[in-house]
Amino acid sequence: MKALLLKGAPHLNSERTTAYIMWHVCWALLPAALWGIWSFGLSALSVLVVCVGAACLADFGFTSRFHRLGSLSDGSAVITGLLLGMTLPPSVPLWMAALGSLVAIGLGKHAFGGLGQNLFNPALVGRAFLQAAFPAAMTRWTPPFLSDRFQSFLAGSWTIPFARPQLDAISGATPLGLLKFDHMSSHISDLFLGQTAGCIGETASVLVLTGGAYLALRRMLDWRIPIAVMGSVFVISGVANQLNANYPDGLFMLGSGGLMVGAWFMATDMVTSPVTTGAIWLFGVLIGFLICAIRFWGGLPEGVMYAILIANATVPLLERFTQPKAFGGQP
Amino acid sequence: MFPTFARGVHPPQLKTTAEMPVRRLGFAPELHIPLGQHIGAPAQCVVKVGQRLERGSLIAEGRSFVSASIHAPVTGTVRKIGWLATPQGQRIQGIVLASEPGAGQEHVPFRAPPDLNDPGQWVDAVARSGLVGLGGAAFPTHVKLKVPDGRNVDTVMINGAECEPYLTADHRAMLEWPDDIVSGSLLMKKVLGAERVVIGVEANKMDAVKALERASNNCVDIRVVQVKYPQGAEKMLIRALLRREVPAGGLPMDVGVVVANVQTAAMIARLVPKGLGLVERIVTVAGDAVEKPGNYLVPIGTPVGFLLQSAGVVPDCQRVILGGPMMGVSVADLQLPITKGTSGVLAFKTAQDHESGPCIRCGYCVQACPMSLNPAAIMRSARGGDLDGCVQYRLRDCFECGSCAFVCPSKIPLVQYFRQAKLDLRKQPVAV
Amino acid sequence: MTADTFSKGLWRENPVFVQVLGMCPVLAVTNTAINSMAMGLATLFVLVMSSTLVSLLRHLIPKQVRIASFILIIATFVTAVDYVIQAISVELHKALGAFISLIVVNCIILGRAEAFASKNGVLDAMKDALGMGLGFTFGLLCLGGVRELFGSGSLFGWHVLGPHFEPWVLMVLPPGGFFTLAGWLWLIELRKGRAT
Amino acid sequence: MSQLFPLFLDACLINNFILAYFLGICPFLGVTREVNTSARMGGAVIFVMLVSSVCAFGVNALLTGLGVEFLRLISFIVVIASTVQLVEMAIKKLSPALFRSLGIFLPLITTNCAILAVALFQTAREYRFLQCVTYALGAGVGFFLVLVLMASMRQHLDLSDTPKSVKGTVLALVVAGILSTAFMGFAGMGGGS
Repeated sequence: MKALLLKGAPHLNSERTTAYIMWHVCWALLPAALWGIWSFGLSALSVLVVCVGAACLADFGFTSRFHRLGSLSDGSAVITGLLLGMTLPPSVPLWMAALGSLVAIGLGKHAFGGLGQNLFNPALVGRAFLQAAFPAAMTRWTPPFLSDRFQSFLAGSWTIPFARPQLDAISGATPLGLLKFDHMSSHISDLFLGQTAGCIGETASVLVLTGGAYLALRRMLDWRIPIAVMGSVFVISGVANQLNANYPDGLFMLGSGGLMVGAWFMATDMVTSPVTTGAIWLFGVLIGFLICAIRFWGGLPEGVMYAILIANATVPLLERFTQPKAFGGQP
Repeated sequence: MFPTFARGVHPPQLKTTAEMPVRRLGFAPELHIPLGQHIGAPAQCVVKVGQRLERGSLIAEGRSFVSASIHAPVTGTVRKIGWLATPQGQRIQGIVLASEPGAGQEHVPFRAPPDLNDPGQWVDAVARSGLVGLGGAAFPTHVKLKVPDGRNVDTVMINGAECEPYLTADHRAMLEWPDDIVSGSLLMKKVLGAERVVIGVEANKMDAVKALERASNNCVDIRVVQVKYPQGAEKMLIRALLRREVPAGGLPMDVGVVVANVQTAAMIARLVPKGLGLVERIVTVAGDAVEKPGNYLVPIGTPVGFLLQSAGVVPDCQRVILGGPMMGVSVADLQLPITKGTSGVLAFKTAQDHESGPCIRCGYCVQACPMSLNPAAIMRSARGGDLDGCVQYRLRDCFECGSCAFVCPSKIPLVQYFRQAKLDLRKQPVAV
Repeated sequence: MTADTFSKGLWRENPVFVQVLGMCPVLAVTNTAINSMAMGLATLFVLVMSSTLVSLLRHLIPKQVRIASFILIIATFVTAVDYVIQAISVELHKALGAFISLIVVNCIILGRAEAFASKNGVLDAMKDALGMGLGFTFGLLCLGGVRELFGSGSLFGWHVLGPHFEPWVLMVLPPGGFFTLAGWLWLIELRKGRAT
Repeated sequence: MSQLFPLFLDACLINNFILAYFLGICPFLGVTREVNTSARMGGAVIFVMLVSSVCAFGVNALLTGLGVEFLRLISFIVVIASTVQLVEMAIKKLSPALFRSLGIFLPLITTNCAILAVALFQTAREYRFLQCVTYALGAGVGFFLVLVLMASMRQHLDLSDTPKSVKGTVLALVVAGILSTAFMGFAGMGGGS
């Protein structure tokens, strides 16, 4: 008999690995991403490719530079890149997309020590950086289903790195922007079925919801977070709408902007969301409240990104006060 | 839906030996009998080197309250009294017994049968029989049978959950000794003055439930619980069946319950009234490196290597585990003996070993922990050397069931972190 | 000793990069190189003057009220600087805003007064203050330069990166201050890591 | 009332003293190692801000009346230092328990630029009395909020396996930068700025 190997208990492990979860999140994001490519064309495709590519390159670089655990094969860098790309406007210059990925991975993930250590959702850190650095380029929207979307790129896409992007001939506005600045509402069905302008991956709320629901059923994201976010948004906006018809109703709020992507894929990011029951609900409700507050009373049309980032910051605090109740009570 | 506790995990059951009746093997040429096989003080040796012993005669006596006596598992001669190895890597006093060629299975009483109507004498007889919890914890049984003044025990709970994968020893005991289990539990009920006996069996052993029901004559309450790990942990079984929670750091007696394993209950009925000592137990031998897996009635002290050879072990076996796969210890030394607490011996060809990655805070462990702890937070504190943090997150409530490490997608050896932190805590001077 | 008294503030004990003191102005007004320069020089002036005066009066000030007296001395010079800057350029005064007044509570100045000037001779105190002040100005310029370069594509108002450069607005906003300082400190840590 | 709430929001969230004005960065980097300590420190700051804001309002009115505005800075410093002293003595006398939890922070607060800044800003913007109090309260609450958030995050990060070159001040600044970016989402809230 060969020498026997020793290992601590338990000697059985569940089949599910980190990489398995991460890749499933990627697959679940694909339908919405593909819809984005379908509706916005070549530019959207290239933004997604550049984001994922740059995120992987950056992750590889930082991982080897700092001798960190984790690797490209765990899929976390792909998720970051994909999520970032899906939350960018289709006409964003590709160099900005690459820079966003670099910031997301570098500042959002590896500054904290790599996979599992970061406090803020890396993709949102990258996006917040871009939004604050290049507000003009980040709020230039393209209408969906342009006839030549698969023949030519949008004007902004191939801007020389660090140069000011050219303007596109045709520009659109997001449903939230229309509501905020022009007081125009949009059809609920258009919102859910991806018929509006917006970020690449956020327009088709139904597809996002499908992917998220699949993950929730397979327990690869915590269903309580999206339910808490959507529930609180629905209730708050419902009440506000009843009191003052200028405020949008619950369905509009749920279908518009990045709410679905945020609620199902950003807020539920395992690393940056709480693990204790009480904190999970508080976290979700806080995000919902902040989204409503920023959309209703802030100067910006959209607030999902800020809401989630701020809620990320509260996670350690929330968890401190919501440790699970002891079995059998305290001695 | 059958009752259960909150959280927990569902490892694969892998109960391949459930259909295999209990068999005996031959005696090993040499048996290694540690004097401390139970929780509490080691027993005191009462034999000398060279002395001839009959199977069943007393070889070591438990003299303090929390201790248990030990009896010769085979007819033979004492070859050595000295240090033996333990799976934990420590050394402990023990007796090496050379078995007599052609020794028989007959089992001699070491004392006169006790008077079953005298509770004091009866409990004493349990202690002298060397009975300990056969589920794995090996807590001396008689200690549980002495209710301190002012305490009231209303329920005797017999634990037939056997939630560990692979293990079927308790299952076979329920199928083959149902009458003993019932009468043993009724004896316990009588001495404790309890109101009822509840036997909890996991739903994957319905044949055992039927067997027990046939034997019970409606004197005991047989209940089915959900198949879930760690349903066999006594706190979890009490929660499932009685909806009572044993307080942190407390014992089942604190909520009026005494829990015993099915094999323990059976052994009470088989041994104590006849004045016999505990010399053997059912051990499940299984795993993909075993050619003849099964359930064996193994004399205490039989070396693991002998047991595996008798059951046919393949040459490329890479890992041997004493106990179940969730809480058992892997061993490298096959001279280690089967003790009263060994419920299984598992041998595997592959040493399935995952590289552990960083914690991604998925929270699976929080949703798995039956004690409703936050294993990820304890692990962070333990790894960062923050022992105060460990205590705040109630590390001491952890009973190392391994549910957290089982579900961890990053394959972090959480239980090892907890063990180490508990050791460090013990080394720390007690705060005044 | 004398050379060291002067030069230690420039690099080895640089108030910005090594001691990480007086951070409010470091982050708040360094959105352009000009502002950084002005703030640095103003601080330098107050630092040198107050250190000199503190050192001169060090035997006269009773120990119990020394902190209060130091603050009074500093506040006097700060008020003077405030009016001087207002006289030179209203625009600059507007850009720096209340942060000129806030030099009073800059930990560096009180720190040098307490830790050095009150225990040393006038010449040494001046050298120390000059070193620290120049080190501080250098630190501010490092931040302000980077922030203005990226945030506006210019340095001291000159468009060095050409007309097509897309400015990174973030860099002249508050987060840019945090990130730039973090970046500089990180570079210094990395250098240290290589040295040791 | 309708003007006071936006003012509160402005001081508390939109132009948070730490994240937008970088005021009180020293305690922000120094004290934020432990949640309980920073909560106490934040509480003390709220209290002192309110008291010194009221005092500064009075002093400013007096100085303007006398026509000696150039003494403003010096008087503010003196007022704040002495207020802190008085508050310290008063708390010591009235509530020893409160003193034990706040006491050590009070002297520290004297050199906290956020306190002086409240006095300077309210004077520069010519706030009326109620506005002053609201502004001071908002600034204090915002300070408290960010201090506690930061402390909880840093306590969490202390146990993380962060690269050595980043651990400590650098990481704290990165976190502050991200938080500051996130707080930009509040811009324009309440109809202000």
